[in-house]
Amino acid sequence: MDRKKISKSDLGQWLDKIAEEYELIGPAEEDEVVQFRPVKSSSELTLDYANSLLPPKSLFFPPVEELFSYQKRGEEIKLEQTKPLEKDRVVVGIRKCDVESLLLLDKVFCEDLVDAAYKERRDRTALIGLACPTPPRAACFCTSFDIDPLSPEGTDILLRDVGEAYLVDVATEKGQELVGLAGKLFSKLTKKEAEELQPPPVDMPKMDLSELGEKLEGMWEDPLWDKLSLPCLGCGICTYVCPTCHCFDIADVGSTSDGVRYRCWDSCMYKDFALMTSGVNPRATKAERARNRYFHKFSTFPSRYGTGYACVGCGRCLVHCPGGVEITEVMQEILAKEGAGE
Amino acid sequence: MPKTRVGVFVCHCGNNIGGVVRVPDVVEYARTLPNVTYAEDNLYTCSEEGLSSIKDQIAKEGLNRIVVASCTPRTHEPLFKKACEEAGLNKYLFEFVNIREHCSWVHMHDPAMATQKAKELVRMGVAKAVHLEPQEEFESDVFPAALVIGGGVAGMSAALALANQGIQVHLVEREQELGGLIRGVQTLFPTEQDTDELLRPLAERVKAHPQISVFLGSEVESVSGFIGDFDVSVRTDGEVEGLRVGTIVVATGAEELKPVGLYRYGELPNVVTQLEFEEQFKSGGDVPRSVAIINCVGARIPQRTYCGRFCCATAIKNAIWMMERDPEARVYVLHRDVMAYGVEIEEFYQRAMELGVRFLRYDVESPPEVLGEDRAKAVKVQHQLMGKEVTLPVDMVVLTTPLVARDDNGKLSKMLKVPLGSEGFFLEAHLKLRPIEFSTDGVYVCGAARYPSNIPESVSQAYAAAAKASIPIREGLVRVEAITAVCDERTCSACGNCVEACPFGAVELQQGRFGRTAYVNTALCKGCGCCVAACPSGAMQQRGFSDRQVLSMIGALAEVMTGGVE
Amino acid sequence: MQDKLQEVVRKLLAEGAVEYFIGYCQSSQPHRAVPCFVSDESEVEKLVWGPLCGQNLSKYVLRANELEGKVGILLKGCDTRAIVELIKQHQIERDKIVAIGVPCQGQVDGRKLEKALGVSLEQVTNVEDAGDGFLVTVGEETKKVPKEEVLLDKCFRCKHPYAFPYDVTLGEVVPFTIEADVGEYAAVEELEALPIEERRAFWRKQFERCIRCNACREACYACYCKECLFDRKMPRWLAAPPLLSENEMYHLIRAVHLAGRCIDCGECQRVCPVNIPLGSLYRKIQKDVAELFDYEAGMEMDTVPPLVNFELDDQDPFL
Amino acid sequence: MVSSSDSLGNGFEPKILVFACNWCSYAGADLAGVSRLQMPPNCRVVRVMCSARVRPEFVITALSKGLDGVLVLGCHPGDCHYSEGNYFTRRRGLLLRKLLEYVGIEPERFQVRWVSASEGAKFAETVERVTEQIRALGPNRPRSEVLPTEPGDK
Repeated sequence: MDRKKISKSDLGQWLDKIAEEYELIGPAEEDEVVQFRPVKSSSELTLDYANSLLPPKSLFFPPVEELFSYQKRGEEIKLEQTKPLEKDRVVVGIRKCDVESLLLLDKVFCEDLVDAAYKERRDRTALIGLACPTPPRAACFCTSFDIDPLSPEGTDILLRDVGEAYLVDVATEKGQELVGLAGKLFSKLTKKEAEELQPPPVDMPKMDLSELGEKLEGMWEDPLWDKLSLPCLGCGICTYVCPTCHCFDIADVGSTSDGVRYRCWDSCMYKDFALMTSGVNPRATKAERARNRYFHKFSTFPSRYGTGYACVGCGRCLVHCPGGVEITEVMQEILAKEGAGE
Repeated sequence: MPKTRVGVFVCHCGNNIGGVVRVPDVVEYARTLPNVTYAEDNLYTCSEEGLSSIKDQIAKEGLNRIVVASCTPRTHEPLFKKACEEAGLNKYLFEFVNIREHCSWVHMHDPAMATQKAKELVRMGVAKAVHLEPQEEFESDVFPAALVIGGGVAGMSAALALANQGIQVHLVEREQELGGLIRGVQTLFPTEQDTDELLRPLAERVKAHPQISVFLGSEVESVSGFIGDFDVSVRTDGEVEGLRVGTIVVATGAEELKPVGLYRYGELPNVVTQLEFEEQFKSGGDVPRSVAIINCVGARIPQRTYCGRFCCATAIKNAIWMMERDPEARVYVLHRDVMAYGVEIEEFYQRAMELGVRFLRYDVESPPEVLGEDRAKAVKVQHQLMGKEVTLPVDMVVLTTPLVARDDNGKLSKMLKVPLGSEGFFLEAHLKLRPIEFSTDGVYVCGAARYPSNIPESVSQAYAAAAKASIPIREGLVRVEAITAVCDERTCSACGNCVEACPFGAVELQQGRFGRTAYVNTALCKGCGCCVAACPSGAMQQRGFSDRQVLSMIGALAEVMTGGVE
Repeated sequence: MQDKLQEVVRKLLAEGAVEYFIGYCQSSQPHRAVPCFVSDESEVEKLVWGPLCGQNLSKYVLRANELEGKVGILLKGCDTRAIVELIKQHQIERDKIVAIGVPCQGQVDGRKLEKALGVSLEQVTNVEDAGDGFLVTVGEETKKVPKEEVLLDKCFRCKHPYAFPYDVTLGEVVPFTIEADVGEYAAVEELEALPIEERRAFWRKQFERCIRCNACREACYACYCKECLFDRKMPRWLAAPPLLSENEMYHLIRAVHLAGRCIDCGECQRVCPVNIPLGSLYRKIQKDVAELFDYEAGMEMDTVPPLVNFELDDQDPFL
Repeated sequence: MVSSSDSLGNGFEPKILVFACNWCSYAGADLAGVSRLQMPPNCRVVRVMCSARVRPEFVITALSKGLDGVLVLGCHPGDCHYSEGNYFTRRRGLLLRKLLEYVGIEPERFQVRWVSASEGAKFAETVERVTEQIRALGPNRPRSEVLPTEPGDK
């Protein structure tokens, strides 16, 4: 891996160079909300941020997307598929937890059945990661999932804040290409710098989650779910802000003559999520829905896709839950169960 | 479920529609609409030929929704519904589209737009028709008895009119005697007949009638149920009796305004109201020699804007009475306007003047003033014609006040679920077209309970109310059009908005299979939809006007704007 | 106060007077208190009371309908307005609740505090009431922040049904007052003063951002419908995708449904993850309901909701 | 798209939804027809039994779905066939008008009027005036934003 540095004052210039050739996307603040969105210029970006409200999964698996549209005029029927991306994209400022989540989502959308739209977006998007600030958010717990917030893995380039400059770890060829767009802005590290310029380690409490999935297995009938259903209001915030949640709904909006098939996010926390046409609802209670969510994260998903837990410790759900439900507490409770899973 | 098959019949109405709207185009268009399996045009859809075509196509094409695009539903809807019924299709699966009054007749100079509009209206009608559902009308028996509340002239007349048709009548009077307000009146204008001559035989006939049971000293304590089957509790001396009746006539009358605070009434002993004057002298007694009658006391003022209607006649009557007793008497009538309407009362007015009653007009801005310390001694008034202030020495002042609504009308109106107007009188369903009915079925009103009315008016209203009240009893059956509200008990949360919004008290919260939910009493529901619009969750719906049906019409129209359809 | 609260709750649980008690406890994040459900005496010590308890817990009492016994709940004065409405709207019987009244000296708005401090809220480790301000600890440092800078909007117009029948009070519960130059409907009036195109643009921007996570609805005490209009399948009022027109419809219909119900608790705005100023929408409804119909939700037990009531002399611009 | 242009060609022609109560306003509209009062062809009347059946959600939906205006017609206060329905209409109208205006929807796009069965001329004038007002405002929302949806039909 190639390590360079770029001064903070030059970063914008580089990104603007990128923006000339690519669609540049990054965290930008508007109405006090930081979201990933396309920007025309680097000046719109907010790189000094904790994390975005919606995870950048939205760039690959958008909250609403048109799958196709149809038009019927007389006997003539016209179908139009989702438009491919106009330009290749570069996402700057993505955090490691979110990068990990994309690796998990890739399992869902790019293995077995390949979701062409998702895959196209993934293939045509380069990721410039931004290592986490110190100290990290109080809600962060990615290290509990053995995620190294300073690792460039999964990105093309990783930026690390070292005060006046960023260390630039170029991990892929694509990354090299991007650096090459404004090569003169980057400098090699001197030996001294290579030794001294170290971003501070990211410290956060780490939980031992090795027994989590196993313990959970025995907890299908546990009173914990009922207890969780007390504060839960039944909204969908936790799933919407979750970088690994990927449930969606297909909605046909239209008439006999014109219409669009949309795919939009759905939430397993909604009471009618599992409702069947017959009127039967296999997850009619909040307790059942809460149980489903945790089982999915820590048991179903890992065994289905052969991965680790489907949580990356970004802490978004914990911060935004209006009822104050904290996934870390839930995990602690599961781990504290005596004898469960044995 | 069978496939939805909509048949559309577009009427030329001779040249009325066809002369403007390109009817064949509309038919062509209708054929392209979702769920439409048949469409045709008719010269007159309402003709024998058109109607039999509807019936034939129901059979032949297996149509299960019929849309007729022609004139206003207000005239021919029953006709088309009947045709559907005759062809074995539930008549509530019919939808009317108005392309005449609302289209061809009002866009006569723009055939292209009129045609376009007709198409869109048909599109909306079809969209709604798809969601129509067969309905059954609510029917219930009518219990063959009537309740008349109030034993005055109106109440007694109504009771007799009903009883004479062989209908069992319960007459409830709060006083110990029949007769009502005019028991205190000595003579009646303009005949100057002694009140007893009218009242006594009427009361005797009522009491003697085998079909009438009279409750004296009694009050209605509660009413529940609906047209055809009301349960009424009547309290007499602490005893409560339950009655079952099919219809109810309200004839509770009104009372004379006691004008406390006006013209020193209540302060001076010889300042009295007309009724008090009559009560005082009916039994005899010295008639005062000099009397000022002040009219419009407490009437036609901002707090009480209405005219008492016959108080002028009452004043004239009593003035004449005094003058005839004592031609030397000095009787002044201080008035604002003299309401002596009709031939008889005008003549009556003339006679008063001939007898020497002095009519003085006063201005509401400078009303008369009653002078005197312990007793009224004189009345000072700005004489409008003479343009100067005059002081009339008097032995007595008689105040002419209007009838006012009884205080406890509110209680009765709640019990019966019928409205009161702003002055507290009972409010009829329609001033002109339904003057003695309430919009609550099976309840009727007559006499001064509705507004100040004189005896001939009270009696004719009583007969009208009795006639109306007898119709359901004669028919023996009431049927409610199936456009009533229904509550989906599974999804109702019992917030109670519907209960508050219902003008007829037809919705209640009840404990049922799904916990506490709203419940619509179909017999009381009039199908206005107030409750439906007030229901936030959509649990309350109106048959024939459901959210789904109305939304589909909105959607059908909005759809036109997306350009996909013509 | 906190000790007294714990003492009362301990007693309620010991006597079996309630099945559980709804209060606040400290979150793992020190800058906030979260709802807490205590059914065992051993958990009572978790209960806290302080200036981070702005959340309206009232909606949680509805669960009592499923219980044999009662639930206890800690209620600020403003929260009781929700209880008044829930009782009025037949959602709960008064005797299913053991209501503990707590005197409140104003609650902190996290977003405002963040702004006032200029640091992320997560760095706040403690907030304490100190009369006219709050003592806020960030790291090692504790400083006093004036109340008018960081109070929840609703605290500036604190009012509650004065005679709400609490079962127990932890002190005299009276409306909190603060000297501050904030108009009753300042935020609404500011928007009202804009030209209509700017208002449209403003709200379009807000509604465009909505992800329709339904948090505003689920957090709202008044959204207790067994089946929400928006969740109905026949007819379906809203298309599922959170497109602008649908979002607009969602928020406007919600606003209409809350006319005469909204008690200004601020939960919708608090929970909105995308910071839509929902308070400004619902304040508008409250303002109009007050001005047009002289009605205020949650203040009286026996008034008729404004949209299912009328006066013969209501304004009539429709002639 | 015929619907958004007049028969002469281009100018913007609004699409207006009208709710009329069965007893007064629908009859008033009929009378306008019987009297052959000519009026612009932009309104589409939906008959309801009482104006109070018109839930505000219908108005909001219609405007969200792209219709250019909604007109609710009922009996004059005091004349309601159901005695008090239109008093509810009046309150809803008062509130909704202000709400819509607040979010930037011109008040002309949602109007309430009392039209009795005898007021055919008033019906025609109302249609004329409301159409003109809305025509002057232009489309309620860009046509491209209008979802091709039939909300009742899903």
